[in-house]
Amino acid sequence: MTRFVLGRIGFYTLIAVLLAFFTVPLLWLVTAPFTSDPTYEVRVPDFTWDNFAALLEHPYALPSLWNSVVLSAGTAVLVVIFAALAAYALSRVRLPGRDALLYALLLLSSIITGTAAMVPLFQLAVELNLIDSQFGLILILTGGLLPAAIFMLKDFMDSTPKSYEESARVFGASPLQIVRDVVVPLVRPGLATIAVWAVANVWGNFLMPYLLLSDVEKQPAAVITYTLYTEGGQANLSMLSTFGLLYSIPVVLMYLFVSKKYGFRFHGGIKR
Amino acid sequence: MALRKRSVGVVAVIAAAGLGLAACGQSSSGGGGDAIELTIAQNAIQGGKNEAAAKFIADWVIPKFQEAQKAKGKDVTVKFVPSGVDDEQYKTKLSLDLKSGKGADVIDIDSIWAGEFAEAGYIKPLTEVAGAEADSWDGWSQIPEAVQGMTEFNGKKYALPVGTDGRVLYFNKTLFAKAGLPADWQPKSWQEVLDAGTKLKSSGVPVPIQINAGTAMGEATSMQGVLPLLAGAGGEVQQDGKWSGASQPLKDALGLYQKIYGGGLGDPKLQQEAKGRDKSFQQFADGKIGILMEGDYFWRGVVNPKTGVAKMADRDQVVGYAMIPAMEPGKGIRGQDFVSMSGGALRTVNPNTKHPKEAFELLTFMLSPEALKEETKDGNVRITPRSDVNKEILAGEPLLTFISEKVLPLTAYRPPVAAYPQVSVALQEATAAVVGGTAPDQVAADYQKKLEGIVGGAGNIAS
Amino acid sequence: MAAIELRGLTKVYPGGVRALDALDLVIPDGEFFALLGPSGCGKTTLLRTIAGLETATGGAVVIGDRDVTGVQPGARDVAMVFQDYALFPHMDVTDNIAYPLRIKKVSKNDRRDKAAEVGARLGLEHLMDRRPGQLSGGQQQRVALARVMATQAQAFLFDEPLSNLDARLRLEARTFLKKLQRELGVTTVFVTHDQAEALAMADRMAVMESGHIRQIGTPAEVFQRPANTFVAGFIGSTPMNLLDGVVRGDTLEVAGCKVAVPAAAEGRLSDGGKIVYGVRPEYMTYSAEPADGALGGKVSIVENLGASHLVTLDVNDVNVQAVVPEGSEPAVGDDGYALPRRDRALVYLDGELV
Amino acid sequence: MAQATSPPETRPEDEAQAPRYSSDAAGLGKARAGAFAAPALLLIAVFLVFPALWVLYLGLTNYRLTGTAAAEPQFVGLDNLLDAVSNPTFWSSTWLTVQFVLGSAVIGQVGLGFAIAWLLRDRRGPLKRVVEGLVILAWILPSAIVSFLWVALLDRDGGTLNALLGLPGFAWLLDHPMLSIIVFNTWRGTAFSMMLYGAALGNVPPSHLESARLAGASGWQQLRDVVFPHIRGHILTNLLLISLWTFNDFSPFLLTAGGPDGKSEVLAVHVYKVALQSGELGYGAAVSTIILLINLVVAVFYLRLLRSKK
Repeated sequence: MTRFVLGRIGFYTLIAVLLAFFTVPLLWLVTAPFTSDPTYEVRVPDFTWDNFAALLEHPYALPSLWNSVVLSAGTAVLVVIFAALAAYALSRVRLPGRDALLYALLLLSSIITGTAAMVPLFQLAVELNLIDSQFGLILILTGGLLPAAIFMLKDFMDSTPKSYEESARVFGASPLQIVRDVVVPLVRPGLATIAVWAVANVWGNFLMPYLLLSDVEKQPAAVITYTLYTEGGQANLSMLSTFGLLYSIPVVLMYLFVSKKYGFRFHGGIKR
Repeated sequence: MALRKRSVGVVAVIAAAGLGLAACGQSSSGGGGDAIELTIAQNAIQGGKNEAAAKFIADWVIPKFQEAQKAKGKDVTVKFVPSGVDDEQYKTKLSLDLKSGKGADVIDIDSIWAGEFAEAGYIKPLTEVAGAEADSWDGWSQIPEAVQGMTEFNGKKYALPVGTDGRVLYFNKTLFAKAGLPADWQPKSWQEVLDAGTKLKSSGVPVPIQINAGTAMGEATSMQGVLPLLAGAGGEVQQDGKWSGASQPLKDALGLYQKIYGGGLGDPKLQQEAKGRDKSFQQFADGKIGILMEGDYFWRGVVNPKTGVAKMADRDQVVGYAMIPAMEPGKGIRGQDFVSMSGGALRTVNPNTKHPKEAFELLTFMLSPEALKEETKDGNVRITPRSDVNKEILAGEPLLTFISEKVLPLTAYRPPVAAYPQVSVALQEATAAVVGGTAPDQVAADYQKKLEGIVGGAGNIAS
Repeated sequence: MAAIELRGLTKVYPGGVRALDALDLVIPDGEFFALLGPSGCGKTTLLRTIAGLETATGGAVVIGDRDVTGVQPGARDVAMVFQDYALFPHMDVTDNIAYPLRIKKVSKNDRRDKAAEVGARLGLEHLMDRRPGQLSGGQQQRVALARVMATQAQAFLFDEPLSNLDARLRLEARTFLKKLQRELGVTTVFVTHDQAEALAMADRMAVMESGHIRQIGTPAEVFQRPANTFVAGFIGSTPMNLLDGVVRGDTLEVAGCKVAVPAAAEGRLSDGGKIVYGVRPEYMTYSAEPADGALGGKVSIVENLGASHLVTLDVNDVNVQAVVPEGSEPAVGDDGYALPRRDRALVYLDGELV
Repeated sequence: MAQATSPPETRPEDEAQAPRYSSDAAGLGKARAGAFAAPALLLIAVFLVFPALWVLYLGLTNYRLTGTAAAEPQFVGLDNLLDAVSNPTFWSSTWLTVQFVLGSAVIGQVGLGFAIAWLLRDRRGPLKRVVEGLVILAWILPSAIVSFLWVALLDRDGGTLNALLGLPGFAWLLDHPMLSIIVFNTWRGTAFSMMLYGAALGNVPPSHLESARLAGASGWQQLRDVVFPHIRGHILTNLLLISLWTFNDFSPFLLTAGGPDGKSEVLAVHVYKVALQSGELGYGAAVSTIILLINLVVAVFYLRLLRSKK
């Protein structure tokens, strides 16, 4: 009995520490936007809406959020569809050198997300006439994210029992039907995870959108965030914190939606 | 989705090739009657960085220029391409654009980039791009020699100057009064600065002197720190094509750092913080810093009672300023008693433009007295490159007048070459080492070693 | 409904594992046929090859009058219940049952009607909205059955359909499944490793070992006259006594005792030949008194089987088992004699039944 | 006998993985599998492999963003690599990166992520949602914003942490820069591991855990004997990806700018400084190549480690 009580106490202490660890850094984000002249100090706000009013007048802030949505949703959709098909094929059909290929692509993908790749990517975009095109940027971002997405999804695919597909196959379902009716629903939590992961990656990406999109009306919020500085490079904290809050809300909503609708887990229940 | 709207693209590459041949620019590309579209790029954006500049272009330059061109029978539309990022990122983007034969027709660059851009072929001498008009522009006569020098590389003008600035020592008169120092303080040597610091310290000022050091502040350490001190000790980073290594002036400059930060007159930690410069502003505004070396931007943009990031309602009463003294009178560069450093922005015509003449016209239009006056009204006063305009607009601005009249004549500029950014980082590292406690001689020797690696061997370094 | 015929069916996996070795088998229309064997014997491979999930390396699969060897699984008109049932966890019971019809593009209403009809027949009416995760093992099994029934396929293939049920449920399901198959009359092949299951349910069965069929027959035939020592050892809830022996004229010498030559082997043995003498413990008559032709020894173990006992005798260091009805069981250490029933005793020469 | 001849794609070469089951459960066949993978592979080839190889090539030149070397870059072979390995800054960066990856990825994110997933494995309801939601929030917030949050947290004067701990003036970012960015990155990235392990733990059959518990296994023994064997593959994937990402993570720059005096200049920050701030793209690409090689070694190490126990 004491062991049980101690266990409970230990559990809730741990949870409390975790909650504190993950909450305290966020305090600034929820107080600064409502403070008149925010500094780095977390203070009880004076609950002003002036910062939001100022942001509403910003010519690019709100449109840039929409651009962020377009870029990240577009990338997430492409990543999920292409990665799911590829991961399924690679999971089910053994091609020679498959694993080595995946590892090699994964390693290369780390190079492409680094700073050093900006020149090749820029010039590639120029050659393919994809400069200043959101679609082009989506393709480039998708290419960088696909290997890791395939890698993760293949894991999900590998761990789904094959009898589901065989069953559907005996009933006469075509491979595409099997993917649609059986595989996709089974790995839906995996797909949701990948989608959120892709969105989070694109949502915060600054360098590539900045370099590849010249037209400010196409630039995402990450780029606009960087503009909220003064001539001398000083952060405009009232704008930054306020925009930061608005900038964060869509991803939080997306997470809540996805986790409610699909959950981030496998379906349990069937014992194997 | 959206494809490119501008036509400045692949076509421009071909146009650029044609331009290279038409050396003196007599080609009549973009003849009258056709619709001409010009784009102009700056690291400025409405609602963000350099907002005033962005607004000025959108609200005044574009309509007025289009109007003026229409009066000449030309159908010109101008589009502004805003940015609002770190200078390095802006530079990267410009470089990539220019390398690929793209980019806006009129672009703003930092004067320090002129050399490396020219070496890379990203920009070309104005006469090559825009023709002989570039030399015969009547504005040149109003621009001081030194300011014109910013636009030159290997003896050729690559751009028009957009503006310039200067560095001074700011001080808090309230703190000075408490420490028994005069309100019209003007030190004549480094020792006087140190003495003032000591007095401030004994009167309880937490940070008597703030002279930027370390890598965290980046170029601010060079411009508002080691370079003015170097100049005050009679040295320059590069002279006559040779880089200065572990020279005596460098050792002297580093020695001053040692005296300030080793002697408890400065806050060594602040120099290391990623946002240390922001903090130094805040602390000055809060009355915690006695003496601060900064540019005129500090006055205009930081402690500005209306629009500053660290507003001081009583700026005009409390903040004093003085010229930066040489180590000792007459020991500064060119034998000066006082020194400063200046930078500035340039505006040039993209060699890839289809309409170089119109682009150059836009350039000169924006530097016309009317435009400059318009741009600098309503509290946006800055030092323009034109003496005629400065006389008029700086009248009500004591600090800017001070800089324009007293500081600019004795200021110095950074060498506009590709290796400079790395040399600058090496200098910043040197100051960091001194602040961290290493002896200046040792640091200077290390700097020389690093310098050799950057500039390609000891042969490029003056002993 | 259709018969299933396998002709020289061979399956070789890469790496040379010969899972099926030239199998010939005919399963008549409407028969309930069991594939029995230890794990790894190839029975599941055989079932999956019939289904088309495995591609035959050689030979042919004929269902009805159609050679389906190269036909896709979905086009073979067979339905399969998997060992784990393979119920789609994201669909409710109705959708699971109706899934095969959805593939056949049956309209939504017809699908639901059919699912409801089949579900009702299997007592699933009140579970139609549930997901598989919310069902018990027995319920899941019935949903899986309902799903194959909804297909109205020519043949049903069951892969260990009862192995995921607990022991009690398994017996009920056995009876239920057999009854259902009778009613539907669909040719059904089912795989099991449990010989009791095969004996209880199948009309006919095949016993397999390492890719070969070792015996085909009715459960009675297989139980009473196993064609070889492998089958003899595999079939039966208590293992058959398989005793080394030597032919001595018209008698056999087994475990140091003389026993009579079984009726079926009479006149077919040569003197002095080594044989294996087989007799099920159930076909032994036990007595405490010596008897002619009986195997005598000391009782070493007595096991309770419920209505009877399994007595193990130590006959000259050879274990011989006999089933003794309740009430007459001996005590350990007693002398005992087990007399084989001559009409049920078997002789194996080189492993094959004589 | 209408269909005596078989369509060609129905006889794929034997693709069986295990001798017992063919892994191609849906009857995809190689041709169709190729078609499924083609769009992804095409995008990867054009937008990843090609530019990545280009980066590797740049690493062999003296290419710069500006200056004469931008106009006419020259092939310098392995000079950049040799420069890097003879540069003490590079080695200190490498060492810092190793600390960063071990501390924030392997111990921090993987450890904390697993711990949270394990603590919450049987929980439902608001507590779980709140904890998971907060952890994931830290992950999906854009780094440009997050850096401000952490500066506000760790600031020397007005920082929340110092206010909470009663340590005014304690300079976390200056005196403990590596600890700061390690904790920061743990905070930032734990969500991914937590989600992955949450999903993986859902796959551990409860019966196995129950039998271990019945056998009297302690919590740790349950983990070691039942859970880890089941989720070994997930651990491998997770370690691999997390390490790879952390190696290339540039966000510490936003917190410390690599300082003070390079004491938190991990390799990704080093590359950023070299490539973007100094414009030395050739050298930056060469360092990227070295990072790639280190990652390769790390990946092989993980594979060995987790395969050998199978």
